Amino acid sequence: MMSFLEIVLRVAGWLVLAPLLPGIINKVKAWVAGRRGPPVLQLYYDLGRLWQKGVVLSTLASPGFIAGPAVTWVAIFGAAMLLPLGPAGAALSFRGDVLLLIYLLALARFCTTWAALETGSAFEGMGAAREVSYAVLSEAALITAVLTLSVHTGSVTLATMLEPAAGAGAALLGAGLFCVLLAENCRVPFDDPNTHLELTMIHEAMILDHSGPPLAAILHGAAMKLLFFALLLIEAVVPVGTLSPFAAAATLAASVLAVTVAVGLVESLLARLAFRRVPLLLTTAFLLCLFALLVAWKGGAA
Amino acid sequence: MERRCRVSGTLNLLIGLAMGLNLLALASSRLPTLIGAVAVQGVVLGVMPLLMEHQFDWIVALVALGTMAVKGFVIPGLLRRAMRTASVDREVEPSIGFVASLLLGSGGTIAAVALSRALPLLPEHAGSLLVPGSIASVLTGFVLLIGRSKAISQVCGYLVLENGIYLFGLLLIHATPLLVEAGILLDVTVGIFVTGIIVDRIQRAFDSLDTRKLNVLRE
Amino acid sequence: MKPLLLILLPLAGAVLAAVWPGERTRPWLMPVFGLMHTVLAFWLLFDPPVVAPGAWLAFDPLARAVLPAVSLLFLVCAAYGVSYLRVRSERPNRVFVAMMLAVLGLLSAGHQARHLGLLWIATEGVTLAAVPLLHFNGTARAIEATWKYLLVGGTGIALSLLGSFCLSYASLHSGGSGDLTFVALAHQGAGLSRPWVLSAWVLLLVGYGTKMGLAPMHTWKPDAYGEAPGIVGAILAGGVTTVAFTAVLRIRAVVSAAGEGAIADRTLLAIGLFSMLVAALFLLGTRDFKRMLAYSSVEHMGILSVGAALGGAGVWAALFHVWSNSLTKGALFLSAGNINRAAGGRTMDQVRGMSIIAPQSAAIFVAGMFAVTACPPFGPFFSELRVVRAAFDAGRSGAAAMFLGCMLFAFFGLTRLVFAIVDGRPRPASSITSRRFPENASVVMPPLILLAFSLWLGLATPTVLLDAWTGAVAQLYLAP
Amino acid sequence: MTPGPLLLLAATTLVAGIVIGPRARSAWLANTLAGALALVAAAILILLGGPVWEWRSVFLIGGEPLHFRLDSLSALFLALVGVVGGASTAYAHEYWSDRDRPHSAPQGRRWSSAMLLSMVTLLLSANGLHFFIAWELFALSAYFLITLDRGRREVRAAGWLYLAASHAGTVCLFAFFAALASRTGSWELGPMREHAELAPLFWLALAGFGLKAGMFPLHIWLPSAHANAPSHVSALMSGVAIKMGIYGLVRFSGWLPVSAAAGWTVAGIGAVTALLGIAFAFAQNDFKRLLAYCSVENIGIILVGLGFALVAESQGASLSVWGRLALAGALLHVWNHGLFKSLLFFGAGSVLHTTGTREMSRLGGLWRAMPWTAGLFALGALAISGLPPLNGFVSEWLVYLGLLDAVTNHGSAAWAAMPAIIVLGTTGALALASFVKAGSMIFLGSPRTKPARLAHECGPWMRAPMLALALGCVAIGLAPAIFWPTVARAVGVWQPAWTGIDAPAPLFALGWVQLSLAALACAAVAALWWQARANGLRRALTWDCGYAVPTAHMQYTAGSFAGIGAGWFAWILQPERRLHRPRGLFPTDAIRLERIPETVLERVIGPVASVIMRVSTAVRRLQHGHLHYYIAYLLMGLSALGTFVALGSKP
Repeated sequence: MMSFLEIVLRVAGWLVLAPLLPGIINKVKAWVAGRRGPPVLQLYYDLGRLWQKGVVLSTLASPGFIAGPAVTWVAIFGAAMLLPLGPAGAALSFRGDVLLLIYLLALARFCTTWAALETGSAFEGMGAAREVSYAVLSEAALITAVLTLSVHTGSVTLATMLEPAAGAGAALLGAGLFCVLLAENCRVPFDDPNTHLELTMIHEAMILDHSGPPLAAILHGAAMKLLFFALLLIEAVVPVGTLSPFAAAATLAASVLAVTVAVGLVESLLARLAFRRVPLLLTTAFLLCLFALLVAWKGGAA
Repeated sequence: MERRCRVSGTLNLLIGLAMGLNLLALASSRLPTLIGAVAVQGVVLGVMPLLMEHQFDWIVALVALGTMAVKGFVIPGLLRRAMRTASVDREVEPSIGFVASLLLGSGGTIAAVALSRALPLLPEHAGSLLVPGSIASVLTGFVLLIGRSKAISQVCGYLVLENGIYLFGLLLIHATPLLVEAGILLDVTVGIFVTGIIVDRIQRAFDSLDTRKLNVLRE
Repeated sequence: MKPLLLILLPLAGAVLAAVWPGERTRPWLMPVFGLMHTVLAFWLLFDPPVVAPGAWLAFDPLARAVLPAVSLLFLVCAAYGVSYLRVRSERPNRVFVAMMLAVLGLLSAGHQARHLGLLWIATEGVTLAAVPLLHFNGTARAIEATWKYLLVGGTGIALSLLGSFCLSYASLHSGGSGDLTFVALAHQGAGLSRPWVLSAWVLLLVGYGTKMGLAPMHTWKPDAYGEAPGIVGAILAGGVTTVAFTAVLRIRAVVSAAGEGAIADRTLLAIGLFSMLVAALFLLGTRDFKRMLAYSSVEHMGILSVGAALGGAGVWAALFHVWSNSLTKGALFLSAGNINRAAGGRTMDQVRGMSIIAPQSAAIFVAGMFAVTACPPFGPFFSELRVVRAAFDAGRSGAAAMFLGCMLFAFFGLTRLVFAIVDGRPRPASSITSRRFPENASVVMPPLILLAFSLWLGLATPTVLLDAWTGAVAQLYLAP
Repeated sequence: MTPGPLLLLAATTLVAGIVIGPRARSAWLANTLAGALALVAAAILILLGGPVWEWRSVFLIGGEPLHFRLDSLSALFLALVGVVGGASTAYAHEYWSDRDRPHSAPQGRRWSSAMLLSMVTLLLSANGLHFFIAWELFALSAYFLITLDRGRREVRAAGWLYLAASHAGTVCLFAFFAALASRTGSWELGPMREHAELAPLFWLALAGFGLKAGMFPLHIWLPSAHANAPSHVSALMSGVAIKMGIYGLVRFSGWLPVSAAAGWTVAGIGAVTALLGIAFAFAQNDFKRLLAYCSVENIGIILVGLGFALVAESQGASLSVWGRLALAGALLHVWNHGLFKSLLFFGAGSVLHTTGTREMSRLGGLWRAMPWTAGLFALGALAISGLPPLNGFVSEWLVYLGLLDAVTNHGSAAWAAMPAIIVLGTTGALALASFVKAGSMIFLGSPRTKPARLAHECGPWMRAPMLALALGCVAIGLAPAIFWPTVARAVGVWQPAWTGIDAPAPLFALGWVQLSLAALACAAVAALWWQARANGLRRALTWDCGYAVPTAHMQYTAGSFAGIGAGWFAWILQPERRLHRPRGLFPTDAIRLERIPETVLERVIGPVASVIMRVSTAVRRLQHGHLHYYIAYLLMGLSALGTFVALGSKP
């Protein structure tokens, strides 16, 4: 068990660093498009402002409309706490924690969609329907990825699963997880966070009616989720756990930056897919993870 | 010994006669002929036990007389009465044509002979036609039952069937006690009386004896 | 003396009924003589007499194992008959009562007959005595049913007579004395001439099978049961069929003594399963609940002969099933009679909502239906379970599978029809007819009592019955 | 203290319930609740490690001496019977009251006592004959409970379907018990793994019990029965009755020798059942049918656990202990599903009670009228979607862990375990989708029809049972470590090699995490709420991108919500659509009706049944009333038997 200070540091790290990522992505997009773009710390200002703002509740909304974002945030935060950070390990680690991790993300999804459907608006319904349906595929992909790792390491504890690299299947796994990352965080090509056509959105469509502190919680949660997936992807592919603390920290920082830039580039170079093509891409991600699993199985058998 | 041969010879002659009457019954297109054929067959059967006896026996004689009386006169009389009261037209109205019936009957006779080859006879019955005769009559009875549509002609068919069985019973006339014979008589008489009553009722209920009308009860 | 009394008492009653003046009081003769008969039968059940081996008529173990059931059934039906004849007072009942008692007497004779010819005469007598009962209603339909019953049944009887002749002729080979008691025949054993025994077996099986109502000789059954009063149906299904069944059992014992037991069992199994299959197929589609009972009885005859084909344990189970089937079927027929009168119809197109019109009879009918489809805790469940177990003991898993499949389809058909007539909203017409035939204790109690007997039979089978059945099995399988 | 007296008390109360049920309403309630409590107490005595309770008597029933036995495995199910039985008793007091249902309510009381009694007997019987009798009585009383509302045609149809299907299962068990008795020579039940010749019998048991449990494709009776039964009965059926099928499977797979093939089959069927069950559930528009199909899914999860336990057992119980985890998960899931599914059916019942419709697309916005029901339903939905920190997650987690261990062992079981894990994951996601759909369509948004607008909250007698069950869900979710030993003991009964209380899974840590997460969530909600209040709350029309006058009909409906996901399963769902597109410049009407048929029933069983009926019609034509032919049949029978004998008796 780790010291109190370490816990505080870890929590602070997650809370403070997470909102940086969307900023970086936007910066990259602006840079590619040749604009100046909003400042990197834009999200911090927004969060601060939103936290101070009043709330407009739909007349149809139940208390769940406020509770939803809160629980979502807690679930993502819990998942973040379970994620080991290289040699530092996780805040809390036990056998089978990886499943808890996956189901915490599911809990977050449940609460988001529930809150979205509170308002009875067709757009929110649309977004929620897409969210839960695509989640079926991305969850399959994610669980296959986890399976790959546990076959590779012969363990079901995240700390040990993420310690070495994914071996021969690493490239496949990385590709698969990157797709999952894009899908789970509703980035292009699955979703376009800043289009102005609500019909075409998933995540943004679900939070149309949120405002004030709940919206702040949602945005911060989303940022944490992005960071979470970035770290998961990195640690699955790079043997961070085997490095010395400083090297590990450096690697993590560098590769998180790399992933973020990559997301930004994807967003600025690719267009959003037509919705009927989305399942295809997700299935591809799932297949990538599956191949990685087969490779890992062969490796384990050998 | 030669008496036995002569006896069995005459017996076989009578049996042949009975078989012929079967064919006549099958071929007859009018009810009176049919009833007549059955009546004559009854008389012929009645004579047989007397021939089979080596020495005279009252009881057997009684049975023979009873049989002759019942099969030859009482029942045919009943049927004629029913026919008259019912004032049915005298046509037989076969549902199996006469030719077909004849073919079936003769086929049955051949089959009977063939079947009886498979069944071992006691020495004293060796060479007697009782078994093929009885089987032939039974089959004839079936053809009549299946192939005739008037209640009366079906009763006649039933009688022919009974006659066949009676023929077979003659095989046992020495061995089995009279009980079985009594059984036959009881059966035939009561059977026919009841049949007569029912025929009568059918006639009253449906004012016809055409059993083809009796198909209300069905799935 | 007592065994003879079992036969003479009802016959005397029949004569008495034939001359009895009072139209209103005559029906009481049935329960009175029925009661005497039952007392006698159970007395003999509890203290069986010693049987002289050469006796032609005796209360031997087989009779002991079956006859009391018939007697009990008759008693309850007779009690029901009193109130039934009261509501049907427009019909003269002289012949009816006399013939009911005659049937009882001849049934007792048939069950106790240990002689081939005697057995045949008794069965024949029952057949003929039942004729007036069948067209008690006197309708054209009733007469048609009677006619078919008479000709089909008569032909069957004739064939069984021919069969008896064949068997006795078989006994004449190897110097038989012509003694036709079953004991003597079985004693001759392998001495019997094989071809004659086999042809006898076929003819007798077809003949008595016609009386039992095994397919394809069952065709008279639906018509007869459908048109006869419920009480007559109960006696036919629960009593007459059992005589034929015991006859088959006795003859089977002789055949197996002659060394042809295996083929006899195979034929019994085949015809039994065939009957069950045919019955199941008919039950799936039939729309008339009295004809339904007839087909269900065909199915149960199939069960009996399957049981008889499965060796000692199977015969034991079959005898058990004779009891449970007779009593349960009785309950079904009587309650069906109530429903029929109350609703003024017999098909599921005419009859609906009986749970509202005649609640008690409907409840008994449903319960009886579950009982007869082998749902615990009624008798048939236990007996059929034993039959199936016997089938597994005999290593006939295929037969057991087919048996159960037919049971399943029969269940589908029965439940479909029964619930169709019990549920729903009643027709206005039937609510009028039901007022003419109100439910009262005298028509509800008898079926209820029979159902209670069936329940008791299943849950706590009395030991006296257990060893009665065991004794009967011992008698049938004593042959070397 | 032995459970004997308690069981006696329970039995007497239940028997008394059958007698007094129709008349004395309140007395019956008190009496049955007492009985249920006694049952739970008795079960707890055993589950806390008490010795196996056994009672023999010389008293014969059906020729067999009474023999009762209560071990941890049966106690596990007995506790469930007590809890859910008691809850549904209390719920029915208001839901199916004499005031609303003067005719059927009294009968309902009698039959539910009978059903509880027969289930208890079934769990206690250590004699095959009595086990089977109790089983059949339980099936019959369930039929009469399902068809309480006999007046309605569809109820009768559903009831008959249940009865027919359950009798098909009974026939399998008829063969099973008869064969068992004939091969072992006695009706006594008990461990008989050493008799290798009994192995084939398990297939019969699988068919018979699996049909009652609702395993695919034998589930055909389940949806309509659960949907058309009164909701307290649906809860009883779904919470307990189908678990009796599971009990039978677990019980006899623990006693009989079971081939590895059977294990693989059970696991495979389980996976298919789970996936297809939830796919059907997701596509439903009738919320009770949705719940019913979801029961099929959960049965699938339980079967996966059991199947892998069987595989582990056949590969050497002592070597592959992961089977122990899988079985424990399955057994715990029996409890969990019993709790939250009854909770959900109660919730559905109170919605049905006040709105009178089962169509989700006619509801909406009920949370305002019935906050309690809405909240508890939401909790149930979280639990059944297997989400932390509630009980559903714990049991699924155990099953997952067992499968993962099977994978990491690199044994032959891994090949089956990997797809099973992926299927379970997909199933979980679909379950989440289904229950977001159900909860939101019923309770959120704005009322779509008048009855939904006029809805009212249910009374205390319906609310209390829901609360109790919800507490159960939370308790198992937050303190799984407390419940582990009970399950572990049951597993020990199933496979002696797996005895031992020590948990092979860190349930304690899990419990702490769940607890702290729950606490954190509450804190976060409070903080967010407080901050929002501080900044000022303003109620306004749903913004909806500035649409001025949103109407209730603009909301997403159940069908449209499930559209994408259901599209992926169209191959099995085979939806029947009726589409009338708007035409012309000023279209007046447009219709889009969708019906999800019960595919197996309507596309497979239906045609087969019609063929059989055609055969039956053809055969029935032979009874055409022509006497001549009847005699001809007789002759044919004669000749057929003659040839049979002539051919058969060649020496």
